Amino acid sequence: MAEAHDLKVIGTRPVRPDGVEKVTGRANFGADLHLPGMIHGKVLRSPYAHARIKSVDVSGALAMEGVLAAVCRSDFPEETDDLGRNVIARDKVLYHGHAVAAVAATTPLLAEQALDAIKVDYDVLEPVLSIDQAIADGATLVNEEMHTNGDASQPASNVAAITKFERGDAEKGFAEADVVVEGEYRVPMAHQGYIEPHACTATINEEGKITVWCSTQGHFDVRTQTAAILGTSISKVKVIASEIGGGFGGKLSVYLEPLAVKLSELSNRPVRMVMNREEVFRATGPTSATWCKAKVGAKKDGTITAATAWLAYEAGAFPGAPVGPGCMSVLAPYDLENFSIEGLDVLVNKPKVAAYRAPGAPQAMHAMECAIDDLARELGMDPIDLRLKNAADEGTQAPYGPKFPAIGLKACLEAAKAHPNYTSPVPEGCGRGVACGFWFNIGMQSSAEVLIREDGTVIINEGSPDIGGSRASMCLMAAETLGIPYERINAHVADTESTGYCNMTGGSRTTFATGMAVVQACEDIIAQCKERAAMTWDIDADQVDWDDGQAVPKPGVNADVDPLSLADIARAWGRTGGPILGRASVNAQGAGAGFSVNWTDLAVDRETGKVDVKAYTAIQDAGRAIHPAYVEGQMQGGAAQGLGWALNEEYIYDDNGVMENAGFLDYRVPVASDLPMIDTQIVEVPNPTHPYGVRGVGETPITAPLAATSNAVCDALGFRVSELPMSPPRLLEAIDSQEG
Amino acid sequence: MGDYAYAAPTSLEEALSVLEAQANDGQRTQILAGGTDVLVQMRSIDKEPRTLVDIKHIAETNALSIGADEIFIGAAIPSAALNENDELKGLLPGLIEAADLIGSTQIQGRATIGGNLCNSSPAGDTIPALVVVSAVCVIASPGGSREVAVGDFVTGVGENCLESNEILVGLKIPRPGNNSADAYLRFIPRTEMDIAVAGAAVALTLDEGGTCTSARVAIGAVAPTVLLVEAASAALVGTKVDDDALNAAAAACSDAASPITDKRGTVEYRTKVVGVLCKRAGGIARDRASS
Amino acid sequence: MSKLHVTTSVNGQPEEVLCEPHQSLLDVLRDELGLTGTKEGCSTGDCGACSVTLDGRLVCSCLVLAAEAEGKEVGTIEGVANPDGLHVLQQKFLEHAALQCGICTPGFIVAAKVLLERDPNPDETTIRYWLAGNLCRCTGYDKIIRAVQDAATELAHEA
Amino acid sequence: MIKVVFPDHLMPNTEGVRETEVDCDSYRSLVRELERRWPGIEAVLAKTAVAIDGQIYQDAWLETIGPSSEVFFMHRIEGG
Repeated sequence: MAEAHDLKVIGTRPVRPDGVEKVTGRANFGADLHLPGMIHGKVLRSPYAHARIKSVDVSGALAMEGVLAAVCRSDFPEETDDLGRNVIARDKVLYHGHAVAAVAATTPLLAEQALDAIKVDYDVLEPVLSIDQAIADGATLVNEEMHTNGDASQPASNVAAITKFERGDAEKGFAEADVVVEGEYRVPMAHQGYIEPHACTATINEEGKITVWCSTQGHFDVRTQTAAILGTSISKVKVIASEIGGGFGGKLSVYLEPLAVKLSELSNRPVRMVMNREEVFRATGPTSATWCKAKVGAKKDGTITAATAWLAYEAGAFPGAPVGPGCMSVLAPYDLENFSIEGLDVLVNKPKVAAYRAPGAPQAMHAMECAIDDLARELGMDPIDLRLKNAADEGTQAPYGPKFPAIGLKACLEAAKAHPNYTSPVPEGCGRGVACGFWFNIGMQSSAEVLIREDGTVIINEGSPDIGGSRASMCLMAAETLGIPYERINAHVADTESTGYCNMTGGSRTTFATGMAVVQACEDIIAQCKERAAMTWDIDADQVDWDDGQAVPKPGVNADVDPLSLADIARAWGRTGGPILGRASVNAQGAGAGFSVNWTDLAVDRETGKVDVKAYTAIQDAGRAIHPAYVEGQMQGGAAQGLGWALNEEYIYDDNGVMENAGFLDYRVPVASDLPMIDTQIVEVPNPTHPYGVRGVGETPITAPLAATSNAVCDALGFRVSELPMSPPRLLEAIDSQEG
Repeated sequence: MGDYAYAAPTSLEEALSVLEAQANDGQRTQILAGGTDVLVQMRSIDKEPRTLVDIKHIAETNALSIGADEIFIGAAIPSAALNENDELKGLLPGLIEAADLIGSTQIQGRATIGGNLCNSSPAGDTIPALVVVSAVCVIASPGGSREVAVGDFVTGVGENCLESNEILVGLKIPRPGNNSADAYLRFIPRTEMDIAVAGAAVALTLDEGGTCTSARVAIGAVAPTVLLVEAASAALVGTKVDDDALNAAAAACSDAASPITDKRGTVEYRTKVVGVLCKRAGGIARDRASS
Repeated sequence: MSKLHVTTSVNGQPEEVLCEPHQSLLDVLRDELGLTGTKEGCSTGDCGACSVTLDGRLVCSCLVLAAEAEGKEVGTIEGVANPDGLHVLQQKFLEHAALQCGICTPGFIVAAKVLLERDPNPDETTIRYWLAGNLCRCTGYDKIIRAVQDAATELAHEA
Repeated sequence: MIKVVFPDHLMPNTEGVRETEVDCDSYRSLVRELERRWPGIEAVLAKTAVAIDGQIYQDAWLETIGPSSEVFFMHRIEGG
């Protein structure tokens, strides 16, 4: 791996290649495509949280002038999976907002009015709206066929799965402890809150060839999912990823695309579908509401002797809450001999959860990092010292099994301890709270082609939608590898028929895995350039070096020639065999875990319960920051999302399972005036499996803020508020009940 | 069901005749000022087509005058324009604060005090602020013009005494004297963009010695309509508006409140916080009146 | 439903459009005039992605009827850069990495431009409150605020 | 012999065995041996991540396994 001091462009902060398009309004996002003859699709959504569908009749809508197509469950193959049942309800609607039918009409208003002409006959059922309700004896079943862990010998249950992790003997560990703390913690359902609603445009031609333009984190996944739900072959589906206006995990699954294709097929027109904000809240992926219990014990010197966690996660209407990763991350920062962790995946009549930035980890880590903080208080130890004493390090056996390779947790904790924002006293009237963050990060499959223009400039063709500046990272890694200026390289996110297969932009994998493919494709270019130079110079290819962007004879090789730059080689490539292109594909392993430490100083207005965040600091191991400004941006954005979730964001349901705050007015994401500047420090403990040491950085940032905020509120108030969000009414109630 | 239509009359007479003609045709009408409530509601809660009668091209609804005895604020003037008027801000800081609190900068560019009043939400920020400065609604009717005190204008949640053939032209407010001042505070969970969970407006007059000679206290978002809290006013009059007096006024506000629990707050929360807001707004009004 | 004929000016160019009475200025800009730089995030005035100027005043174009643009000057993101190049704000957003996904960026730049025209030297709090109606979910606002501050400094230098 | 550890959710496929030893030198030979012992487990393992000596693989099909390696099967991590 290249050492930091050898790097010329990695670690610099150039302007992103797609930047001008995005600051001028030229960039095309999901709803920006306009095709001739295009019509507009809208979805009819269930008014009930739980009901059996007796019949759906779209004929009334079709009879309206200007309505060109209408679809419902009978227009889709009966055989389907949970995703298919989520895209269009079959026998039952499972949440308020579940799609039941769709129409396409010449104007959006007409399409909306046509929805009123669709007749649906429902048999309304009692909804299951919380974990408490779902696991109670005699609970109504969301899915009558569901058995815990698939064990049909047991009665049907709303608990889809139970996961356990154990090591040593927790009870024995607690017995050895001098101090034991425990708590119960609740975190509400929260939405990714990307500013761009889901949008797509679909067409289908007479041969059945489908083209979909859409805003997605993974257009290859849209291809797979759309083909499966429509019962067609992926060879019939081409997906073009538009620019994407935020995803955070929420744009990994299809919602509209199969409906738009079907409407296009029936109307023989291009169909555009754009969700409104209310639909985004009601019918796309939030993350799980959770109910967690955490218990941790330690010796007087701070050595943790045992920990247990019980984690129950709402999955929404279909199994698949991120409770597995929750269980695996809850104790990840610690080196422990005795623990047991149990996780429940629980069905409720709410939207099917989707991934949200380190899915499952923020809720679990909120519980344990609050408990660890209480432990530090009980022991009279600095919360960072307590964490350092028990911190996982290279060689520590992670709670989920394997031994950690080189990780940066201790480096982050030590950096925090020395940071002026931590060594400075807590401001008058404020509380300070610390927490650790963690995420696994993933690798997966990526492809890249590197194309050379005849002037030696470079185009990177890859398949990872750019949500946060990844094109810039690709260009930086290519510039570093090829030894040419960043400005001579551009990166292009190609459609599913113009580049090799690529997994989604998610799991903090793009800079790591697609970056790895880009680096290897550049190495392919270099190998070819060396051959071309060797041909030109009549020497062997192994006698050629690639140095600082040009081919040179190796030291000691007797050749009186001028170096050949990429441009020189490109200009003459007709004589040496034709154009040059490089390619690589990877199934990248060893993404390298990412750890962080966050802390915040905040004040609580004891008369109103309102929290004023005065300062926030995030320290994170990035392995190596390719473009530090975008790494900082990930850390700052994750902190802001976490603060929003900790303080105000939540899904509020009425007794019928209808979300009451389905808009940005009452689903309160932080606004600019709510936040201070968010200070960041990047720690670099290089990941040995990546050519430049990259670890994923996108998800770890949201795993610490919930607990850091709760711990700061606890410090400010002198007692723990263990349920999020710590909204003003909840905090004031807690303050009043403490003051009695 | 009728169709959507749009009319932009340039005089009050024309506007009134549009309202009448549409009514005669059986077409629903709705007056459009800033549109920040109307357009949102038209796309979500109540989608029935209607004729939108834009009153922003009428001289009277855009009029702003600051006289020796009286201030007039046209119903179609956006909050941002009011906030840019330093003289008005100096005379009615509480009212302008209330107008300035409604929504973002972008909303400020459109939203009007008249619209906030006609929307008649229990949480409308300008309503308590208008009540404490004794504002009067000037209403154009087919038969001429009539005046209604703001406190009597709003009759229920989203309801007011404006007939479908009438237009709110503007608000008349007695010019505050030198030793008088107003203040408005509301509580929201964030720093911006939210609807008031509770609000309190206080207007005071002090004598030379700093003793309160008159006071009006009104609270919002804690009852179906804004409440003028006489007991809170009484707690302030005759005092130096010190902590004891303010605490008494706060308690009176909490006593007067009869809020509901909803997605924005609980009964207990609103009841307590409206008192806190009264106390804080009272302190601000006192400091303003004595400076 | 009869369409309305609206004569307006967009970024200094006279425009005539036929629109429905209920249609928003946002819809007409995007669908009739092809100016898709103005984004739709909520349609309720809560996100600011559709920020434009109307006779110089900052508004959400989702809360303006197209019919209301009659005789007015509309300013959109497409009119911010000039023939010589990017506006200082656009340049500073790029230099500071003040955008990640970029969907909110046009709205922020339009809003910040109006601020700097009115107040060439705003402090951090003023900037944060002025931009409170523009939601960004990616950046945590830090780099956006810094970009606006830096643009203000540079504009003051130029002046 | 290498040590192989199964997570709780795979134990229904291993007749309740949490930990076992296998003589193998590659991931492929490991999976073949496990399938011989517990028919049907190969299909489940195809959807499972694995850590070999601490390195997590979503797909380890091509990996070699050293004589004293530790192999942990685990939930596949996705991401947002």
